[in-house]
Amino acid sequence: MSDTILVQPRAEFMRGVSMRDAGTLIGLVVILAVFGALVPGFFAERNLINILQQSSINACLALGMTLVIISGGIDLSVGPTAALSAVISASMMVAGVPFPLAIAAGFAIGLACGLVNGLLVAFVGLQPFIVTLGTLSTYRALALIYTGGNPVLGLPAGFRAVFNGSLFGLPLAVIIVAFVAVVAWVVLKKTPFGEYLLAVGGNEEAAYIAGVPIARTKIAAYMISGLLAALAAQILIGRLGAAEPILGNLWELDAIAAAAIGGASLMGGKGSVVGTILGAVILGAMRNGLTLMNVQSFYQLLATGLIILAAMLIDRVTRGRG
Amino acid sequence: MSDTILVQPRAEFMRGVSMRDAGTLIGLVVILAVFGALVPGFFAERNLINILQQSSINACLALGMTLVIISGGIDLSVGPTAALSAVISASMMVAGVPFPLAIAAGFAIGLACGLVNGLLVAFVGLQPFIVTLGTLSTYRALALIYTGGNPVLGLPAGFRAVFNGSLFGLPLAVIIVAFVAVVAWVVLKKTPFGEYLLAVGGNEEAAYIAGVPIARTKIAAYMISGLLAALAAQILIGRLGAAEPILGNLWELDAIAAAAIGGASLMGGKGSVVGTILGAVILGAMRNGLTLMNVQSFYQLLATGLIILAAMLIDRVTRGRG
Amino acid sequence: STDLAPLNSDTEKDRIDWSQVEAKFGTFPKLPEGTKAGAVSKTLTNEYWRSLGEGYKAFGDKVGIPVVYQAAQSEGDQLGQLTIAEGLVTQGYNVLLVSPQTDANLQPIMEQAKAANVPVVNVNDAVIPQAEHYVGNVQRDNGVRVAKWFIKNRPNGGKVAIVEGQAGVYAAVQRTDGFKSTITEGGKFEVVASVPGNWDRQTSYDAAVNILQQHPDLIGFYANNDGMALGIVEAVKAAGLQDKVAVFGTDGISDAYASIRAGELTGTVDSFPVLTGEVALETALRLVAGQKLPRVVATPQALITKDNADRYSGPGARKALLEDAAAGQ
Amino acid sequence: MSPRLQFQGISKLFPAVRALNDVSFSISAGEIHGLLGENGAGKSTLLRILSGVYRPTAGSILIDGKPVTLANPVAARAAGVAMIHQELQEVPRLSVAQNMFLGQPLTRGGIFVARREQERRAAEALAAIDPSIDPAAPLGTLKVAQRQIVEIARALLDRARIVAMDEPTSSLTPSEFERLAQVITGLARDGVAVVYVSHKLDEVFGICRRATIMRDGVVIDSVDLKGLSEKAVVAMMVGRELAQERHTSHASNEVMLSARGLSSTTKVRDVSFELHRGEVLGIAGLVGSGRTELLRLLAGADRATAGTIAIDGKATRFSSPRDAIAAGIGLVPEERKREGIVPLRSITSNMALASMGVFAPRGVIDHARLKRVAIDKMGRVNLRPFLLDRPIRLFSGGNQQKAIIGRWLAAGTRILLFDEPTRGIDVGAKAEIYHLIEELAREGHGVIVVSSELPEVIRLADRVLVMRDGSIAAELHRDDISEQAIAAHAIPQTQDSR
Ligand SMILES: Nc1ncnc2c1ncn2[C@@H]1O[C@H](COP(=O)(O)OP(=O)(O)OP(=O)(O)O)[C@@H](O)[C@H]1O
Ligand SMILES: Nc1ncnc2c1ncn2[C@@H]1O[C@H](COP(=O)(O)OP(=O)(O)OP(=O)(O)O)[C@@H](O)[C@H]1O
Ligand SMILES: [Mg+2]
Ligand SMILES: [Mg+2]
Repeated sequence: MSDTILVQPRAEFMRGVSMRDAGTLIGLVVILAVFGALVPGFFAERNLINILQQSSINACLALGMTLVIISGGIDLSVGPTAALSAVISASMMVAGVPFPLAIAAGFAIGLACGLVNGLLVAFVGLQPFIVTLGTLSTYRALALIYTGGNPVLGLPAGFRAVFNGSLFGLPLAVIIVAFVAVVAWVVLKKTPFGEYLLAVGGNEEAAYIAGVPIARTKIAAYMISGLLAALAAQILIGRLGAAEPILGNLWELDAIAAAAIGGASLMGGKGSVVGTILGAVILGAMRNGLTLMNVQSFYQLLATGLIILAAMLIDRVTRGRG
Repeated sequence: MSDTILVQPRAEFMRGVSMRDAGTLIGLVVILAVFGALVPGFFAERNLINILQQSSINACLALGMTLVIISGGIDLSVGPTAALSAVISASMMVAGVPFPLAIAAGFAIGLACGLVNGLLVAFVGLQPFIVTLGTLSTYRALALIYTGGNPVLGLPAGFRAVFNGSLFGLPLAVIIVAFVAVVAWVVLKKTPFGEYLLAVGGNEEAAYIAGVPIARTKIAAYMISGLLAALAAQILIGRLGAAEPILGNLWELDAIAAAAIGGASLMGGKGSVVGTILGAVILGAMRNGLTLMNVQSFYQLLATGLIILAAMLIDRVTRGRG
Repeated sequence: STDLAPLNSDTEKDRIDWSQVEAKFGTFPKLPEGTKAGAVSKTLTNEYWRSLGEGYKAFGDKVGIPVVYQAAQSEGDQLGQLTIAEGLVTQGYNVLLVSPQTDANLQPIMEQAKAANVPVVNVNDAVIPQAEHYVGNVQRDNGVRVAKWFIKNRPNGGKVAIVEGQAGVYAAVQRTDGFKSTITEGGKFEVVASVPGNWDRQTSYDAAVNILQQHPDLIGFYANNDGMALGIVEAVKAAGLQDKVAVFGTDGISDAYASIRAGELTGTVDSFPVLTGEVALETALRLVAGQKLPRVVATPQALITKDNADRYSGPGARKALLEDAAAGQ
Repeated sequence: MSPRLQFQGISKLFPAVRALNDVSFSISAGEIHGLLGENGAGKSTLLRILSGVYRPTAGSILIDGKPVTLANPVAARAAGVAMIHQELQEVPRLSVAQNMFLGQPLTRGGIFVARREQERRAAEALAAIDPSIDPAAPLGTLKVAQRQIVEIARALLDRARIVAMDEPTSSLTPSEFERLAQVITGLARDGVAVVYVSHKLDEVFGICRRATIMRDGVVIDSVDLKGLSEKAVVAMMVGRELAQERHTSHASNEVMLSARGLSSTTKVRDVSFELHRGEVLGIAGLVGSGRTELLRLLAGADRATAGTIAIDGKATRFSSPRDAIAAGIGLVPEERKREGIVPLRSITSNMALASMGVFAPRGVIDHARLKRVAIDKMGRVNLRPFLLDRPIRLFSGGNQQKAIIGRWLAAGTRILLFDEPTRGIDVGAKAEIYHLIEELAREGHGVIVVSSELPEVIRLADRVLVMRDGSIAAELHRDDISEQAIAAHAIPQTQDSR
C-alpha cells in the first residue's frame, strides 16, 4: 500500500506524461496484434480506415469529456446533447435553411446545453455527476418532444457530402476529428485555458487564490464538451442521412471509457489528449475485431468488459498507479 | 465563487449532518405536496405504501452505493450483479434446491461480484468508475451467457411468499429494506468500519498513516454493495416471479441519484444513510406521481430530469454547497 | 435509392403476403455456388430476436446456405450495430438481413451495400426509409387485434391502460397507436393510462400497480411486448384482480404461451419470429437469385389466447397460418 | 545498554533524487534528540521511514538493539513508534477524538466505537497542551494551530517508546510551545526517546541536549548542543556562514493601499489602516484574532460586508482574487498544500498560474519566454533542486513556498501579502525569504506580513498592527516594536486566548 500511494506517483511524474501515453499505446498495440493474428484481413487498409471512422465519433466526444474530466467534472449528457443538436439542425435543413447555418445552429445548441451544465456546476455548485444525470434526461426529453419521437429524414445531399467525403483516402470525419484533437492538444498544452483546467481540477482552492477564473474555466469545459457532442452529432447525421431524437444512447459511457483508458483521472487534474485518442481507437478496434471474428453478442459484451479491465491493467503495469 | 467554495463548508460543518438530511426532507416534502395537490388519492394509505414498496429496491441498492461512495468509489455494476445473482439463484430454485439455500447462493454471488470490484480497486489500484464500468459489461454478459438470454421462470411459491408477504400492513420488502437501513446507519455511525469508510474516502493518505486497513475497508464496501444488489434482486424476482438476465438495467443511475440527492459526495468521505433513503423515496414518489397523472412518456422523462435537478437545487439552497 | 419513396411498411402498396410468395414466384431457385448470408439484429437479450435467428438458420440449413447472425450488445446500441453491419459488408456476404435499432442508424449500410451490389432486406421493427425490401408484420395491426378482442369480448366497454415500450421507438409508437385509436372508436372504452414501461418488466410492474390502485375498476392492459405483459400479470395477481383484468402482450415468446396456458396472461399477439426468419431469408435469397419481389413481404401474426394457443404453437403453426391466410383471401 | 533507536546506513532513492545517503546515528531512551537541516535535507524522509510510510532503499533500523522491519505504519506503531507528521494527517469530517483514535478505535464489545470513552481520553491527552479543544467537534472546524495540537496529542495516546515529531510547532505560538515542551520533557522523563525536528532553533536549543545535523541527505554530525552557538549549528546546516542582517526601512510617504472600516462575516471588524510604498507592515496577534481573514479580504478571496479598499487612492471592489491580482495584490497563503500549490503541476506551471495573460499575449503560451522567466524568478528565490519541470508536490515545503513567491514576482505584483511566510521553513530559506521581502520593499513594493513568530515580525516590519478579536488593537511604529508591546496589546482583557 505505502509504495503504491506515496511513492509510485512520483515515479510516474519523473517519467513524464508521455510515458503514460506510451502505456496506452502498448495496450493498443497488444490489442491490434491479437486481432491481427486472429482475424484475416484485419490489417487491410480498408479495415484500418473503418476502425478509424468507427472510432471518430467516440473520439470526438471523448476529447470534450477529457477536458471536463481534467477540470474535475464529468459530462453524462453528451448523448442527449448530440441528439438535441442533431434534430434541431436537421429540421432546419429540411425546412430549407442553408446547411451551414443549420450546422451553426446545431453547434449553438451544443454550446447552450454545455452552458447549462456549466452554470449549474460552477455557479450553483452542484455535483457534476448529478447535474449531467439530470440534464441527460432533460435534453433527451426535449429532443423527443421537439420531434414527437420521429426521426428527421431527408437531409440535403450537399450537407451529407461534407461529412461523407474523403481526403487523401481518409474519410473527412476522421480528418475533422484529427484536427479537433490537434486543437485540443494545443489548447491543453499551450494555452492559459489548458493550464487553468489542470489547475482547477488539480487544486481548486489554490487555483482560486492564484486568480484563476474558476467558474469560467469550468463552464468553458462543459461548453466545449457540448460543442464536440454537437460536432459528433453532425458527423453522425451526415453519415446516417437522418437525425433521431434517440441518437447518442450510452455515448457517455464509451467516451468516459476512452478518456479513462487514455489516462484521465476522474478525480480531476489529470488527462491526456493523445491518450484519449488512443483509448477511443482501442475501443473501436476491439468492436471491429470482435465483429469480424463473428463473436456472438453475449461474448462480445464479455469481451468488451474484459478488455476495458485488461486495458486498465496493462496500463497500470506499464506506468504505475491508476 | 469565493463564498461558495471557501466559506460555506465551514458553516456546514457547524450545523452538522442532520441539517443536510433536513434539506433532503424538505425536498421530499415539496415533491409530495406538489403531487398531493395535483393527484387525487396520492395520499391514500395504499398509495403511500405503493411508493415505499416501489422505492424499496432502489433504496436497497442505494444504501450499498452510499457506502461505496463514502469510501471514495462508485459501483456501476450493481444492476448486472443483481442480474447474475438473480438468474443463478432462480435456476437453483427451479432445479429443486431448497430456496433458503438458493437465496444464500445468490448472496454469495453478490459478494463475489463485489469482491472482484473491490480487489481491482483496492489492490490493483484501478479507478473505481472504470473497474465497475468493465464489470458492468462482464457480469451482464455472464448472466446472459448462463441463461442463454432467457428468463428463468417458475419460482417456488414458498420463496415468493417470503418477499411478497406483509407485516403490520407493510410489505415485507419494505420492512427488510428498512431493517437494512437501520443496520447501515449503525454500521456507519457506530462501528470502526463506518469510521474507516469516512476516513478512507475523506483522506486516504491520512487513513493509511493512521493504520486504517485501506484495502480491506474498500473491499468490504464493494462487497456490501454486491450483497445488497443481490438482496434487491431477490426482492425483485420474488415480486415478478421470474429472473431475467437483463434485470437491473440502469439501476446504477437511480442508486447514484438517490445517494447524491441524499447528500453523498462523489468525491468521497461524505454521505448519509437517512439522506439516501429519503433520496430513494423522492425518486419513487416522483415516478409514482407521474404515472398516476398519466403523464406522457416524453414528459415523464423531462420531469425526471428536472426533478433531479430541482431536488439538488432545493437541497443546495437549504444547506449550502453540494 | 433516391427515387424510392420513404418506406412505410404498414401502408406500402407494393406488397405481398408471405403465403403467396411460392405461388407467384415459383419454387425456391438455385443459388450461385458459395452464397452466404449475413444477418444483424437488435439484441439477443430478447427471445423474439433469438427466434428470428433460429428461423434464419432453419431456412439456411434447409437450402444449404451458411448464415451468420450477429446482434448488438444491447438494445439501443446504435453505433455498435452499424459497426457490425459494416463488418458484414466488408466481409463479402452476398445478402444482408438487418433489423435496425432505429429508423436511421443503419442508413449508411444501404449505400455501402448498394456499392458492393449486395441486396439488403429490412426485417421487422424499425424501418429504414430507403429500404428496397422489407419483411415483417404490420406493427399497427398488433394493437388493432388486441383492441378488437376487447370490443368483441367486453361489449360493455370500460377502462383500459397501455404500457408502452421505449419512448420514441417505431414498434412501440405504432402498436400503441393502433390499439388506442381502434379501441376508442366506439366510445365505450376509455384509455385511462398510457405510460412508459421501457421494455422493462420491473418498470411495467410498478406502473401497473399504480394504475390498478388508481383505477380498481380497470378491465384490461395492453403491453407493447410480452416481458412487460408478464410483469403486469404479476401486479394484477398481487392486487387479486386476475379475474377482472385482462392482460395482453405482444411477440408470442414461449413464456407468454406458458402463462397463457396457465390462465394468467390473457393473450398475446404472436408475430411468429421463427417463421418470419424463414420467410425473410427466403426472400433475401430469391433476391440474390435475381427475382424481383415486391417491396414488402408481409409476415403473419395472430392473437393467441388460451383457446387457440395449441393451434399456433409447435410445428403445426405454419399450417395453421397458411389456413388463416387462405381463409383471409 | 543498547540505544533505544539506531539508524544504520539508511539510504533512500527516489526516482530522480537521493533523499538519504547512508544515514547513521542513534538516540538513547529518555533523550530528546534534535534533527536539524535545511529544507530538503531529508529529515521528513528519514522520519517517514521510521514511521513505516516509506521503506528504505538500504540500511536498517534497530530498536533497543533489535533490528525491526517497519513495513507499514501499523507495524511501526506496533514496534512502539509514534509520529507527528509535518503535513497534518487528518480527516476533516471526523471528530477530533475520532481522528486521534483513527486506525485503532476504542470499542465496546469489539463492535461499536466507544465514542464517550474516546472523547474522554482525547480530552485528557489534549488537556496538557490546549484544554479548550472540544474532542467531539469535527476536526475540519478547527484552526490550523488547534489541528496541529490534535496531531501532537494523538501521538501521545500511543504510550510509545519512540516519538518522532516533524515540525510539530510550525503553526503554534510560543506559549503553546511552552506547554508542548513540558509534555515532551515529561515523555523523556518516562524513558521515551524523542526525535524533534524544527526549524526554530531556539526551540531545539531549549529542549534538546543533542542533535543530528543533516545536509543534502547525509549526516554532517551528531553534536552536543551544550556549548554550541546557534550560529555554529546554522553554519553546519547550510555549510556557510549566514550574515545577520539589520533591518533598514524603505518606506515612503506614498500610500499604496488604504483600508477603511473593513468588516466581514468571517471575523474582521472595522479594520482601517494604510500601507505605504516600500513599507513592510507586520500584523501580529494571537491565533484566531482574524489576521488570515483580513489578508483574505485584501486578496479578494473573501468578500467584505462593509468598508472600502483603495489602491493608489482609487477605491476598488474585489469580487475575486482575480480582481485583486489585477490591482497588483498577491497572497502567499498560510496553508500551502491546500491553498497554495497545484500538486501535480510543475514548478513552472505553478509559478505562471497567476500571470498567464503575460505569458500568452496572443492566446498561446510563449513557452520560451515562460522558461526564461521561470529560470530568472526561481533563480532569484533560489529553488533547490533547480528542476523546473518537476511536479511541485515533490519539493520540500520551503521550496514550494519559494515557488509561490516566484508566482507573484512573475505576475509583477506590487503588494504582497504573506501569511506566516516561514511556516515550516528552515533557517537558510528563512533568511533568503527575509532578504527577498526586504528587497521587494526596497524596489518599491508594499508588503504585509502576518506572523505568529514575534522575532520575525520585529525583524521585518517597519510598522506593526496588532489584531485582537478581529479588529486592530494597536499600531506600533518602528521604535515601539517589541515582544512585550505586541503581547500586551494582543492578549484580550479576559486573559482567554481563544
Ligand atoms: N516521494 C518523493 N519522491 C521524490 N522525491 C522526494 C520524495 N519525498 C521527498 N523527496 C525529496 O527528497 C528530499 C528530502 O525531502 P524531505 O521532505 O525529507 O526534506 P526535509 O528535510 O523534511 O525538508 P523540510 O524542512 O522542507 O520539511 C527533497 O529533495 C525532496 O524533494
Ligand atoms: N473552519 C472554520 N469554521 C468556523 N470558524 C472558523 C473556521 N476557521 C476559522 N474560524 C474562526 O475565525 C476566527 C479567525 O481565525 P483566523 O484564521 O483569522 O485567525 P488568525 O488570526 O489568522 O490566526 P492564525 O495565526 O492561525 O493565522 C477564529 O475565531 C476561528 O475560530
Ligand atoms: Mg520535512
Ligand atoms: Mg491565520
